[in-house]
Amino acid sequence: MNTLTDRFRPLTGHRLFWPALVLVVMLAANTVYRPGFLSVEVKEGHLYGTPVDILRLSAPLILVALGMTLVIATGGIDLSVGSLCAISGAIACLHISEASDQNSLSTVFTALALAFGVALVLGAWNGLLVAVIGIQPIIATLILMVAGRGLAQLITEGQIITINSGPYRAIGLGHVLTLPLAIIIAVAAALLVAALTRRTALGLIVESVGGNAEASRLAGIRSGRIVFLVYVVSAACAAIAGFMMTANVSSADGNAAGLWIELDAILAVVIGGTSLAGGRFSLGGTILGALIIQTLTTTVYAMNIDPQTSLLFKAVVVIAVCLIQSPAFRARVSRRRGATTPRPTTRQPEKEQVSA
Amino acid sequence: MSSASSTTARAWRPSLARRHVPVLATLALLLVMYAVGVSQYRAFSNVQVVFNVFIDNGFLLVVAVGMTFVILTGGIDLSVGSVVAMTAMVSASLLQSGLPAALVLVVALLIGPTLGFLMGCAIHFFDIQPFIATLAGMFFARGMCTFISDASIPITDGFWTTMSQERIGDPRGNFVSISVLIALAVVLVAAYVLTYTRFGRNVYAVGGNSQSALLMGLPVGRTRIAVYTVSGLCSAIGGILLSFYTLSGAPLIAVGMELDVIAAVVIGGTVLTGGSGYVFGTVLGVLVLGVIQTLITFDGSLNSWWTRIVIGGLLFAFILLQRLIGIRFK
Amino acid sequence: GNSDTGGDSGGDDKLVLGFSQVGAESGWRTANTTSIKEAAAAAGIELKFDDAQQKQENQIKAIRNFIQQKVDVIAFSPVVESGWDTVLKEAKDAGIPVILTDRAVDSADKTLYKTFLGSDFVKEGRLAGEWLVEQTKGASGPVNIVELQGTTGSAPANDRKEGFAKAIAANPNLKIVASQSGDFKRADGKQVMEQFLKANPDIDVLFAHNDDMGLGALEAITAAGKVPGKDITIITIDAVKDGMQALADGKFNFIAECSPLLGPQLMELAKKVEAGEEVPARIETEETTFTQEQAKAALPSRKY
Amino acid sequence: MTGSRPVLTMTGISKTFPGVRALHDVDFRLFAGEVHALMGENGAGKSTLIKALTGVYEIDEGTITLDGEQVAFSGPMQAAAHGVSTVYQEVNLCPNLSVAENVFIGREPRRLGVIRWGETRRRARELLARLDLDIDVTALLGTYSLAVQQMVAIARAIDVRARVLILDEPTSSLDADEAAQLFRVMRQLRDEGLGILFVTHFLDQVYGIADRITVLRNGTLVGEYRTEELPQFSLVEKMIGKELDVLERLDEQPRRVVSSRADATALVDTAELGRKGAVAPFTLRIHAGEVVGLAGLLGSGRTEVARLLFGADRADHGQIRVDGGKAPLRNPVQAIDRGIGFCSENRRAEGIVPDLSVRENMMLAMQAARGWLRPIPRRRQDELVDRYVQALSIRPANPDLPVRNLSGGNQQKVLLARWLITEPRLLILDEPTRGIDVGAKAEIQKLVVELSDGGMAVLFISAELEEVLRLSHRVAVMRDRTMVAQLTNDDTLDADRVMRTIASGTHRKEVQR
Ligand SMILES: Nc1ncnc2c1ncn2[C@@H]1O[C@H](COP(=O)(O)OP(=O)(O)OP(=O)(O)O)[C@@H](O)[C@H]1O
Ligand SMILES: Nc1ncnc2c1ncn2[C@@H]1O[C@H](COP(=O)(O)OP(=O)(O)OP(=O)(O)O)[C@@H](O)[C@H]1O
Ligand SMILES: [Mg+2]
Ligand SMILES: [Mg+2]
Repeated sequence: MNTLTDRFRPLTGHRLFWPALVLVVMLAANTVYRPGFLSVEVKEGHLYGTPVDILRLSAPLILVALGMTLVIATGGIDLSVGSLCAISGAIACLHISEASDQNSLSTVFTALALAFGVALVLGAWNGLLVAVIGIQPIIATLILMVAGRGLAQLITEGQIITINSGPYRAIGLGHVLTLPLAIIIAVAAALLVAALTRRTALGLIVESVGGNAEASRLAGIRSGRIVFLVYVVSAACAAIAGFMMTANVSSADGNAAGLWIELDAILAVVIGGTSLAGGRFSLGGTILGALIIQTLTTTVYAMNIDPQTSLLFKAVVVIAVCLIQSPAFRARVSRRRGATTPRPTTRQPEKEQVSA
Repeated sequence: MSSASSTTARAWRPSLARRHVPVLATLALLLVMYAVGVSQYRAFSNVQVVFNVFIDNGFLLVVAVGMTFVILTGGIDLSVGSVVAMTAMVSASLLQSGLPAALVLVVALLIGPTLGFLMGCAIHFFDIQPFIATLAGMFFARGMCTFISDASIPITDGFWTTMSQERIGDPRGNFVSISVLIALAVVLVAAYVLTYTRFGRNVYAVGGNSQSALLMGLPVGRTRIAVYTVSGLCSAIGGILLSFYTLSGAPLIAVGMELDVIAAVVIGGTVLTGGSGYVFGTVLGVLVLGVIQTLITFDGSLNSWWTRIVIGGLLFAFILLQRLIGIRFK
Repeated sequence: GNSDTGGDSGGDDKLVLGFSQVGAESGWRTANTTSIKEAAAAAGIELKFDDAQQKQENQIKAIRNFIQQKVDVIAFSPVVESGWDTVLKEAKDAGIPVILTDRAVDSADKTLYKTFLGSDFVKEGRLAGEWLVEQTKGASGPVNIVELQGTTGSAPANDRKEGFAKAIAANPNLKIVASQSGDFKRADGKQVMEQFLKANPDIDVLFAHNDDMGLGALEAITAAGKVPGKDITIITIDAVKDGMQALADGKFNFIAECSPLLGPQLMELAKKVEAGEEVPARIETEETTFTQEQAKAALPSRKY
Repeated sequence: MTGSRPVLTMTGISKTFPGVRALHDVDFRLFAGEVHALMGENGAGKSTLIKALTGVYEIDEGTITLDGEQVAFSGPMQAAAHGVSTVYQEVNLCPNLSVAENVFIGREPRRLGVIRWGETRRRARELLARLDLDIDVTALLGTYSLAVQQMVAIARAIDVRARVLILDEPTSSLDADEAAQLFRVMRQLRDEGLGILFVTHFLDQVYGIADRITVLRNGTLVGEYRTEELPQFSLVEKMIGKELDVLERLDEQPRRVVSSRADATALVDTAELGRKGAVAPFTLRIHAGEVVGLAGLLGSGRTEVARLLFGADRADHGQIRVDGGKAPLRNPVQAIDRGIGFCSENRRAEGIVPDLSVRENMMLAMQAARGWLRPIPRRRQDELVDRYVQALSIRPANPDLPVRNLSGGNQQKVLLARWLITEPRLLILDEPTRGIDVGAKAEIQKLVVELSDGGMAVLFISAELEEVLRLSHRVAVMRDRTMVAQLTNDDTLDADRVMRTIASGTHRKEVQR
């Protein structure tokens, strides 16, 4: 192979190198288009600027994608996360809207606990269908994806519930130490999931179940429980994401909240280098993937790309991101550029002695 | 060794039945569901109701057949809904600009397979996961739709109108549309291809274990690319049928159709990991979705959210029963 | 056979109306549904309601099933304009009259449906634009407008955009500096507005194709440290409750109404059509516009 | 055959995987009408050489000529088209297709492009009959045992009109009769002028059939020899690159210790344990420190017995006692809790987790037993992993490689290590020495002896009767999914007697009661 690529192997060989590069390129392109793109200023005691927007807006996606990563690592998929976002947001907003004092902290906490609890139950439902009854994950979660939207609308009665609650709003828009609270929550969740999987043996067990379920069973892993657990975790992540989304606009829209976020989340996971076939997963990759997707969305708005072409643009970027990450593609490109003789037929003059 | 012959007879029956259990379970449950409809709702027993299920789901059926090929290899094709829409849009806009119907048909039928072919190549040569490659395809095709026009384009062409409004029926007034016949033809061809051609068998082999298939000297790459092309072709045919059905091209039509299609294929007993399933099962899967929808319309008392909840509930009941029956027979 | 099943179904001589709704994609739509359901109950009409979940295919299926059930009148709000001829022909052959609500279809054959009942989206856009022209009559410098469009390609988005653009052409100072789709949703409206604000330092006017996007944009404007209704004039369409509240609070400046309450009108029409009476080919819902003062007055009596 | 030009020559073949040099400047030639054995330890590069030949791997350097013509196959399909027919190590067939299809897929008899199913089945039956296998060819391949699958793979390979036939460890899951049948067919093919490349770890098979031997060691060529000129002893020395003392010591001391613990409480005690369609109810006691061998023909139900004892399948008859107490083993977790370990014969489907590293694969069972909340400290992991990498000489000795990159034999060792780490009281080994080279096989046998001396009970399943006899205190004999006898391994017991027990069904009942 060629020496240049060899020299950079340690860097380019890192699994997160290519997604990170893509992100950097996208940000650079934006900056070229609008020099102020990356500028961040302090406004009214907190950071203000497009990069902050990207981080804040990607927080819900990061959360959903974190849960999705675990689900995908077990070889499953969770289509119901969008509906779960809508349900949890709707329950929380409904509870707050009915309270006499929307700004009271206890009201908000009850609302969150209530919604979170319901989300856990629904996650357990998904887990039950997949792990106990043995329904294929895509179908098992499709049920809740369809019915869950209905539930969310049932809760809001098809209306948009608008609330006026300072504490709740803070989940989406609040700031702590100049940083948006949403980012802090997402980072905390990421650290928690990372600790849960990498500081314990959970990660290994999840990867093992996803890599070879039968072998794991015979090694004494209760794969059923693990599979069940990841759907609950995914639902929990989706619930928090739902709070953020609804808090961001201070209203719950059963129909629109979290619509198609499952596709974005899956996309983020895969861009981050986790295979849909299950097995090895990378949380860092997932976060990068989510950032790439949000940057993409923001780019469309920031460059004022015609809505008619924005999907075409998205298609091009997605395929480019994946191609650049594909070792097969890079091998092909570098081969074309490099040696013209694909198979050198000359023998090495000196044989190396190999110790037995 | 000779002692093994005693196992010969034993292996035969159960394995044959077991292979067909999912499909048979689906069939039985479908009939039960239909019976419930007949007993609950006035006019449900009309033959035309059954015909309508076919008329209304002909395009879905064709697309699901294509998806069956893809899922049998263990892949997935998310682009189908958008390709259907794109085909309809392209047809509508070409017809609007005055091209002859025959030419439009050819062009429209070429686009889908071409996109499918490209996605297949990306998947095979560059190891891009099917989910992602076809998701990009989905974005692309949907983007093309709105690019062509952001409003729906009516079709007034004589050929299209005939195909749309021609009724083939019995003297008592029951009828099906030409699209239904086309869809059934596609089903038969697909079933035939899967059972009686090398390509069809390779599809199963690749789905069973693509690594093994490669070592067995099967054209894995070609097969893989071909199934996405087939799926693209089916989506294109589905798109044409949809344009017959609605006599227009609309940029946002068939949004989310890929999920319906995947659901139909899986309900029909095809396993998502690939290697096992039948086109006939897919037909049943499509009918299940069609009957669920018909039941809900006939009921006519559900509001929007209850509609969704009930669809989800029926889907659940159906899959649960199917699963339980499957377990019992194993 | 089907010929003998349906005919005697009218044992009770209640009028049966099959109604296919677009979906429940917004508060507006839900109010529309509620209005229709309540009006049907009040008028003693048996309603067969079907929700198409924003899919044209589903609506066509529903209409087919209505025909099978031999309802007396079919009404529907088409998801898109084109593509209804085949199924409408089947309805016509079965002798069932059809009423369109809220959105129109583009069939060349006008005999396929009896009448259209709904709003004029172009007019709504125009009213919004005319108000703005009126307000900015004295302005000497350029007035920068950003526009939050509805769902790309949908009839309301296209028509409102068109009506507004035509109206503001009257004043060359008025200029649309950016226009993006916010998909009729709050979250999207907010996200798009955030970028508008960063890309265009001096925005004078926001025109949003519905209240929800306007409400989302409000948040973005506040977060950017500007005062909505003062620094940026906000014009929207619909007049749902939350929008009216914002208007009354002085955060919005003007709303052109688009009323969802066409249930009673629809029931009346259905009865007339069933009785074979002549009805006008197009009936518009009664609508108005609101300024901040009018909103304060109207708010207590708003139904949705 | 010597005078003729080789049908296949490979010169200067090198192949490097990330971190491993699998082949370095290897030459190989194959003549028409010979059986050529390719020998070497696990990981020596045999499979890699074969895959390099058929184009599965792209080689870094070297040339391949077939019939004097330089070739570079793009993959097995092209290789097969050029008359190179291959059975790869580990069964590489499609379990979801019927047996007949697996034999013929890709070259089904057709008329006008339409597959003739009747003809396909008929010819598949014929072909399998040639290998003395009479099974239902319409049943799914996956419903048959590994051995049958292996035979099907061979049937598939010998049908082709090939010039070169490559068999990578085809006999590893076959019993003696099966192997003999295969050799008959191989000889016949050789006499028809085929060049056959044959990989195996069974030395007597090599001497039984091979005309010529090429030895690889650590990815390099040691040399090419005529079989009759290379004594078995020096072959082994060439393979492992050192004197073979371990092997001999074992051979000299056949363990035939009479178990005298029949009165003590058995560690595991089954009473009429059985499962419909799998194994007829059987009664078996295993004591601590005892090695019980399971003998029987292929498909006789040995694996099923093992799975029942481990709770991998649920028994529907009888009961099981551990330490004298009733212990329903409904799943592997319960078995592991009671100190039972099970090393499956099907390492690819039921053993390794290919994406995970050697270390992770080794730690899996122990970690599962501890629960996910108590991760094993890295230090302890290193300690254990290092110990077993050494003890089992796992190569490459890098525990962070994905296990999928290891050679077949080394994967097997990793699995063995997985269970040894958990220090079970009863270890069930289903074909633990399959596909393992002589040196390692001896190590494993030695290990079994040591373990049982240390008080561990072992249930030892192997297709090699000699091995079973050498290690076991007692031998349970299976036939037709029934345990027909339990023989104490005293001086009177030899392979012949076991075979006779298998063959005669007469005193089955007496023995059992
Ligand atoms: N795909 C791969 N990626 C990385 N390393 C590999 C790969 N395949 C094989 N190797 C390495 O190449 C070396 C040779 O392996 P190979 O499979 O050829 O051994 P073998 O002689 O067939 O052994 P066995 O008798 O155990 O089957 C081993 O060290 C193995 O770890
Ligand atoms: N010769 C044969 N003919 C038909 N079926 C066979 C034959 N050999 C094995 N089988 C199938 O193999 C399965 C049982 O194999 P099992 O794994 O129990 O055997 P085993 O004694 O462990 O043999 P081994 O491990 O050596 O393959 C049965 O399902 C049986 O149908
Ligand atoms: Mg090997
Ligand atoms: Mg076995």
